[in-house]
Amino acid sequence: MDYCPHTKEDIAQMQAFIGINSIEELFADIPEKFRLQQIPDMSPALSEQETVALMKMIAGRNKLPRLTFTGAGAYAHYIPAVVSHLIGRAEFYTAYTPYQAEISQGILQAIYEYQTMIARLTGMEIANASMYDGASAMAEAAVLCGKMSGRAKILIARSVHPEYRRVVQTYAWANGYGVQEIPFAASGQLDMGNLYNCLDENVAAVLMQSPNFFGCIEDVTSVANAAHAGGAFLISGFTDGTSLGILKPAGDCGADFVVGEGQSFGNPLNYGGPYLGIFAAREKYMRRIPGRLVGATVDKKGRRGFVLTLQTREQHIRREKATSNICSNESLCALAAGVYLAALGKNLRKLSLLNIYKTQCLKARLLQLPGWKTVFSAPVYNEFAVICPNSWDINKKLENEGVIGGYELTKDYPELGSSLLFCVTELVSKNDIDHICRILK
Amino acid sequence: MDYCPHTKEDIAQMQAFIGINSIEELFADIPEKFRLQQIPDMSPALSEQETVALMKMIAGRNKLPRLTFTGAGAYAHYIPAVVSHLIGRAEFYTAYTPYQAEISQGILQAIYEYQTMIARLTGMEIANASMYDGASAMAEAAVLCGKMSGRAKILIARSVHPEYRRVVQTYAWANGYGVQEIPFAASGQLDMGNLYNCLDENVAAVLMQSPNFFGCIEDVTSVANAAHAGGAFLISGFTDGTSLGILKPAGDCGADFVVGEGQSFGNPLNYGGPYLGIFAAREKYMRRIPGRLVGATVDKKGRRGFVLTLQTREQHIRREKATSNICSNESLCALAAGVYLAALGKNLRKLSLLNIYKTQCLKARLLQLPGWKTVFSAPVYNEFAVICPNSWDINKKLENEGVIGGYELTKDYPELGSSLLFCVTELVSKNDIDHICRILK
Amino acid sequence: MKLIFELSKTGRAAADIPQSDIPETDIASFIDTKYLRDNLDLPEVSESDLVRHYTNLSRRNFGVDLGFYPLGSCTMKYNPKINESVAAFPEFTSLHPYAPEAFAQGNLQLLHTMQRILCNIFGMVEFTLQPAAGAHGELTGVMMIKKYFEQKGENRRIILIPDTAHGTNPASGALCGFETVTLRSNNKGGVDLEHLAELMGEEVAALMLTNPNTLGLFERNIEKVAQIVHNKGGLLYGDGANANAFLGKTRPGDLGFDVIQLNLHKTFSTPHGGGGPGSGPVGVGPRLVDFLPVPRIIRKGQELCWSDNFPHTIGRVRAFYGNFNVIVKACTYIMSLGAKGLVRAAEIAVLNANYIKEKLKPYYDLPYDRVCMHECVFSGRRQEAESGVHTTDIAKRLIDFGYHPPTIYFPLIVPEAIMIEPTETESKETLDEFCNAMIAIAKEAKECPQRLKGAPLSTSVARLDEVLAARKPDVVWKKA
Amino acid sequence: MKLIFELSKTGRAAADIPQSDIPETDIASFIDTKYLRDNLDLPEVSESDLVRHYTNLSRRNFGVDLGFYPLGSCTMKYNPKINESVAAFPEFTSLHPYAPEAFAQGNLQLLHTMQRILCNIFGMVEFTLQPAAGAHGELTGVMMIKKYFEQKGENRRIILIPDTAHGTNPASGALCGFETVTLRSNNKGGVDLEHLAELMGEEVAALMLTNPNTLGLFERNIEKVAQIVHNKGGLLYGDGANANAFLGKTRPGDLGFDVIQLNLHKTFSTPHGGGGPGSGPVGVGPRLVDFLPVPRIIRKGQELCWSDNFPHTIGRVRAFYGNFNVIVKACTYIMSLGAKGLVRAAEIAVLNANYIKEKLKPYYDLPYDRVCMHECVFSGRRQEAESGVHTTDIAKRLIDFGYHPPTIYFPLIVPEAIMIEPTETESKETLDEFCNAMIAIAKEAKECPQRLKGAPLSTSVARLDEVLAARKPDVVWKKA
Ligand SMILES: Cc1ncc(COP(=O)(O)O)c(C=O)c1O
Ligand SMILES: Cc1ncc(COP(=O)(O)O)c(C=O)c1O
Repeated sequence: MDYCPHTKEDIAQMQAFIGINSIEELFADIPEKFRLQQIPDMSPALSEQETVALMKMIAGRNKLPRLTFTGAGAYAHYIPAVVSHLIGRAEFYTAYTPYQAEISQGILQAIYEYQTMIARLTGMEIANASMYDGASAMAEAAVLCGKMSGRAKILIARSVHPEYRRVVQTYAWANGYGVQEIPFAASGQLDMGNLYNCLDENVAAVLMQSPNFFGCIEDVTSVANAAHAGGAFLISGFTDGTSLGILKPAGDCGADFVVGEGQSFGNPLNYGGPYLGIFAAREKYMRRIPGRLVGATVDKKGRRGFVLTLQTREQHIRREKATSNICSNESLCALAAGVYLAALGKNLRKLSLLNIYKTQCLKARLLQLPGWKTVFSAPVYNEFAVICPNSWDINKKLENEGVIGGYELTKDYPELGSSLLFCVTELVSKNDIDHICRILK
Repeated sequence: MDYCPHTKEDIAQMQAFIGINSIEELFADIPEKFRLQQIPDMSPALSEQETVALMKMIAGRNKLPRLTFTGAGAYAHYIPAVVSHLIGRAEFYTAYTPYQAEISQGILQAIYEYQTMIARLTGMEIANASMYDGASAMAEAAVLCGKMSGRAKILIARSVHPEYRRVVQTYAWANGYGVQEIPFAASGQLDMGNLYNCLDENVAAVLMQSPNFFGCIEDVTSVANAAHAGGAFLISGFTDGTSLGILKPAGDCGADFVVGEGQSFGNPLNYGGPYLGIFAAREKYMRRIPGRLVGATVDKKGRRGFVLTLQTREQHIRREKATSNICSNESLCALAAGVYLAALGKNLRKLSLLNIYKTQCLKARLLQLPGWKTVFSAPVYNEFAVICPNSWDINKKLENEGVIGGYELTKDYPELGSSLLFCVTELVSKNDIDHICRILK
Repeated sequence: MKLIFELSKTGRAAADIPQSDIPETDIASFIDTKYLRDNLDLPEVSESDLVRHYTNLSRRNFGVDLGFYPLGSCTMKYNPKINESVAAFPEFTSLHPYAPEAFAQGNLQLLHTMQRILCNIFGMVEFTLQPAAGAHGELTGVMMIKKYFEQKGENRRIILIPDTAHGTNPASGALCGFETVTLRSNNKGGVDLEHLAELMGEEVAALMLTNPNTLGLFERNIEKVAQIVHNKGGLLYGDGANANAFLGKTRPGDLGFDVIQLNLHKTFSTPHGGGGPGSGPVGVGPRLVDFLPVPRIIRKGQELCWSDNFPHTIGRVRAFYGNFNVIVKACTYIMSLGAKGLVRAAEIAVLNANYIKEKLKPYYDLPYDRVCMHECVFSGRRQEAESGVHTTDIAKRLIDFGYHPPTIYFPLIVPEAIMIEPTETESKETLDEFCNAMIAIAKEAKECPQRLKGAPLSTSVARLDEVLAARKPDVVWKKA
Repeated sequence: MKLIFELSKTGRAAADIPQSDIPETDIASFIDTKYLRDNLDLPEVSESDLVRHYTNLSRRNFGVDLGFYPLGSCTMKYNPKINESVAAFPEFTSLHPYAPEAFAQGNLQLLHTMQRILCNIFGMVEFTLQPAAGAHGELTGVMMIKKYFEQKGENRRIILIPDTAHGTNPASGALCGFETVTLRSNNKGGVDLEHLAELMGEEVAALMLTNPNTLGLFERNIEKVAQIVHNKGGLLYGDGANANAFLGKTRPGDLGFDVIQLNLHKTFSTPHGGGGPGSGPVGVGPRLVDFLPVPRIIRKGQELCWSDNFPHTIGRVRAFYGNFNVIVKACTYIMSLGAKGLVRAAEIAVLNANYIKEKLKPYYDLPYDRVCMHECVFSGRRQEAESGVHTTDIAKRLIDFGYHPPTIYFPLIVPEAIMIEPTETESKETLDEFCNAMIAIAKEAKECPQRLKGAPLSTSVARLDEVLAARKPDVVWKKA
């Protein structure tokens, strides 16, 4: 199958009009010696039926788990049916970036609404139209703080997602900034003492997450105060976005930027992507932040309408002086997040509570198993770390029953020894909890 | 979950406006003794997540076959992805019957196009907007012929789908008509000699299918001539609609009505429904046929537009004198059929050929098995009957491998003994054919 | 917009066919060429043209997902998206109807559960899910009535039908060979009991009653009606199209109905699809159980199976088992709402209708001024008398306000009828805005009736010439 | 239209939450209330309101499925529906990125296959699929370049960027700490070789070249360009956003590019989603392989696995592995088209662009009059000079004709630029009709320029006040 509608006659007529004898003539600018006749090692075309059969076969090599107890930056939540039905509207998903506002009011208004919901959820004054993912959103915030402060050091809590730390490291390196880790205390929260020690006049920003990678809720207010006292910005993230249904948002705790992964809001796990980076900020940084912004305005007749605004921050206008190089973002994922949040409304709080109850239940049950111990004392949202006899064996046992167990912390935190990070969402029932406890007994 | 948006305050305000103290007052017309307080034995409400879990559990009790070799009136074909994407447009599927033409041009034009495609495909002059299914379309055609002719006997080929015969029988009985079966000859085609004998002046119509239930292609022209010679109508059907991609349509053979099941055109098997009845006719019967008709017309400014037309045939105008009682039809299925046919276009012929090649291949292979014999000599489309050692055992063997075998003819045709009706469509590959021959060896 | 045929160009196709993995042979070696067609005149379009064509067509259509659709008697409630998602499970969509029962236990359980639930809700003894729509269910019900009397050896050739009845009722009776006789309504919009008593005789097989009727009114004398019919040996048929009004409030079986058809695509929220598919289950009381269509689901040990083995059955009314996939949606809906949700649906539907009735009463004639059930019926005769504006004009003008018009000119006993069924899924805000539009239109009717007669102004086509369409029917496109 | 917040009413919700099957406890027993929020100000709407809101919003949006979308540099080709269907397989959508590799062999095979295929098509040694979009790919590529020189101990702080380049190129260089220097184009729209030779020194890390460039022109001197860059020890970066022009016709790896980023959402037909998600794989030649981001897929016996074990890697540019579900769509597309289909796509894309170029040449200024590749760039300066009409006005007027406007005011070196990229999925009929519209507009520009300045007339809002939007930014709604 190809999707060219051209008949032989069409091509002949078009060639005649252009004044060529063969399409090949149009490629004359490609030096002869580099001209290809075919793509090496490529399979021939397939009909749609054959394509589906092939892709089904590949998909069939995956094994779908019965249950997933891993979170660690990507969360299995129930997605209301409305989400896929609405983001599946062709007018949304087959559109480009809304450069032409008059025929793009749909996505523009939807993103304006998304920005508003994100600002409210994070306790911030503004939010952009999305970044690539949580990690790159954090990294871009860090680079921005470096630029704004003229300082070259970034402090990042060791309790931030390991991959986020690595992404921040990469972006920081590329911009000539140093990154230093702040260890965690026995509570699982950031070690405040250490933070005070590290906060010198070279520090551009402090980066943290709450809940952090261990599921622990951080005392964001204290960290914000410390950072600000040291003249640094506070960039606060979160792991599972649904925690915002109940936890005090970092914006209310004094953070300058709130960044994080928005996948939890109506986007499937998708083996890691596409997700969406949430980026919220204080209003005073509006002209410095990366990414697109949709703004409300009026048309000639005074009717409300929406446009991409403050584009002078962006690469297509400002080029090398742009606040970021981002162009395509994760618009459709942001739309999904908007639909999701509008669908749940205040029920998001109920959802948070359900996650907490279930998490506490599994935690209590697991800690009854011989040799299982709690790691941290701080309160958690829907993830918790445990020390257990042999994390690898435990996960294998679960795997054999089609269950994806906890995330193995040892890889990234050898200091914790044999330990697992479990995540429980509303998709896990009490029966499921009983089930895995039975497997592990 | 319920879908009422009413808040308590809304209800209170509305009650106040109406002048009642409780909603219960609105039900005062229901005599007290019949008033219910609750529905007995009903389960409580479920959240969407729970509903999905429950329905998944029920669905999970089905076993999906790896391959299906049964046709017999319902056909497994590949459905291009465009079909579900387009009929999934909310403006189509959440609309009612297009009584208000000005805001229903979408479905009206699509059905007008469907009518045109069906007329062309069946070789007839007109087609309606769909009936419930192939069987009821045939039954309504038979009743119509009874009414038009004033004759009370219906002749139906025994090679017509057994369930269609039963439906015709039911409708005929209800209208006081008698039904008589015409046996099949050794070729598998209708026994012409017998037909001539039965065609007396009491016969309203002759009913047949080509391909018939055994997959055999009938000599429709001869039957049409015979019927007409006897003053009877010919109603000709078909089994798998995709056969129309290559077979001469009954309209070109002299049939007065062509009826049949349209499921093959872009509608999933769905365990038997919804499907759609195709109903095509000679133009002169236009004011007598059942079902809706969309017609082209113009608006006040001379622009082309579409409306439901000749509604005086229909129950909502003509009531007991209507040509049928049909009201809701299978509009969305007809839309799917229209999209499917427009998607394939002339490729429908290629599809027919593919079905034939594969069918011939399986047939040849099965007839090599010891004790397997061909039943009929007439040419077939994508189904064929075989006599085989023990049809029940054979199907069980296949079933154990997750394969749905042939349709057991013995139930409806005890005279054929142990015999199976196999169907092969483009979904079956040569490997699949090898596979089942290996199982049966 | 162009027709798909006008987009066609030789050589294009949106869907392709796999290469044959079996050697291609001359077709004539399998099938005599006299059986083959020589032309196949289907549109030839690219996939992109196809998608644009139908997508743009869809944009010229109004559905519940776009706005308020108060089409009376049609119960255009919101169609929950979860129903669509569940019905799309491949386990539900991809099984062949003749799959061995061992493959189909999930489907059979779903159908069986649905029958039990409907029995509970409606107080009937048994249900068949075979009929494809409401009218098909009526036909099935009437056939059972016919069979019942045939079995009893009684020759009853008449069916009574109230003058408020939906057209399918008399048509269904007629399609079953019955003579239909019209029963008058009284001045309260209910059955004229005296007329009923007068008509009801040994020749009468049944009374087909819609309750609440198409005026949206509940038959207060239902007990007497049933008595009169039953006393003469007749049966009481219930058209359940309006069942949304009484879910959990009363049960037709308890009220004396012997048989009732439902419209799952109304009461149980399955989408109408621009005219179908629907699903029209029929429930029966003890008298008619034996006559239900086959096959029926029976239990064999642990398994559910299909059985044809019911000697008194009317037979079949269609192939296979019914509009299965529609039933999946209705079942999903019922499971979601549960006992209380269904009752609430009925209550709010009735509340909404009464609210509209009270709001519009000062502006439009209300022929039967009493508490209504799920819908209210106004008459445009005041507007007609005052300014020559017809109900059609009012309806068309509503389109410009962003609404689908109500049902009009039905029921027939109300001149210039305007039949409004809001359903329970519409908010008070929507009702208020709609009523404001209706009130504005009543004002316009007085002040500039021409605007109504020119409506709609906001659509891709203006009012269409229906007379021309009927006089010179063009139902199949021909190349010019 | 109202905002979703303006529809909100306390007590409503479109999505419900299951009852807890675990006893509910006072939340304060788990989490100190100082950590809890006290308000949650999200919209409260019913499911029906939600669906209508977003459905009606969608109807105010223009997508490829509605019509021609010749947005230059964006390759708005038709998005095949089969890609969407395949990407929705639950096997693809529902796996956790940290699922043990034994659960994810299908995904890993797909990603691995995709890398191999891209290497074949583009002549590169290895690909990473991690970047989320084109610009993200650029950044990744530039980071690798930085790392390469860091590793070699060379301090090169400059990146050369042609004046025709897309804004993301300089921005990506800058986000990586490079200084960017602009390279002039010659009067044929290609690289000014002398200027390149002049600028190219030991401080220059790389030249970022788009080929064909944003004028739609193929760099004829590509061999010399590569030589000049490589001779000074620099690297040649390829912006592959325009790859649709040369699939199977030539390979960047063969042309001398050391690194190239692709835009799967352009070249490989995945939908743009109103601005994303995209996917920006980066391919490298032998010099840069060691620096690819981690994790990379490796083979361990029969299994494919993820490995971080590449000591010279730049690290990561995002969490997890990339926009997996977008890659599924691109892979499906490539499998459908196969070797010949991809070549045909390029050929027809180029044919279409040249056809438009020739058709419109008499009516609009064509600054570089030579054979173009996948797009052609006109200038509106003739219209500006003649009647004061700007390219914006022409673009807005096209909306009234049913088209999405082309890209305008880019590339920057063309005044009043109109950049038209038809793509291969548009038929001759569509191009003819579009050209007729453009010609009609050229005529209108002369005859009644005011009509253009007032355009669009057919949309729900007229031209919007962008200055106000920027001067008083309102990016978050506040209750009045
Ligand atoms: C009262 C009544 N009865 C019966 C029917 C027929 O139902 P269906 O269209 O499903 O055949 C309708 C449909 O409008 C109706 O309103
Ligand atoms: C030439 C060119 N390069 C790079 C990009 C950036 O790609 P993306 O939007 O995927 O980040 C674009 C997008 O418009 C482009 O046209």
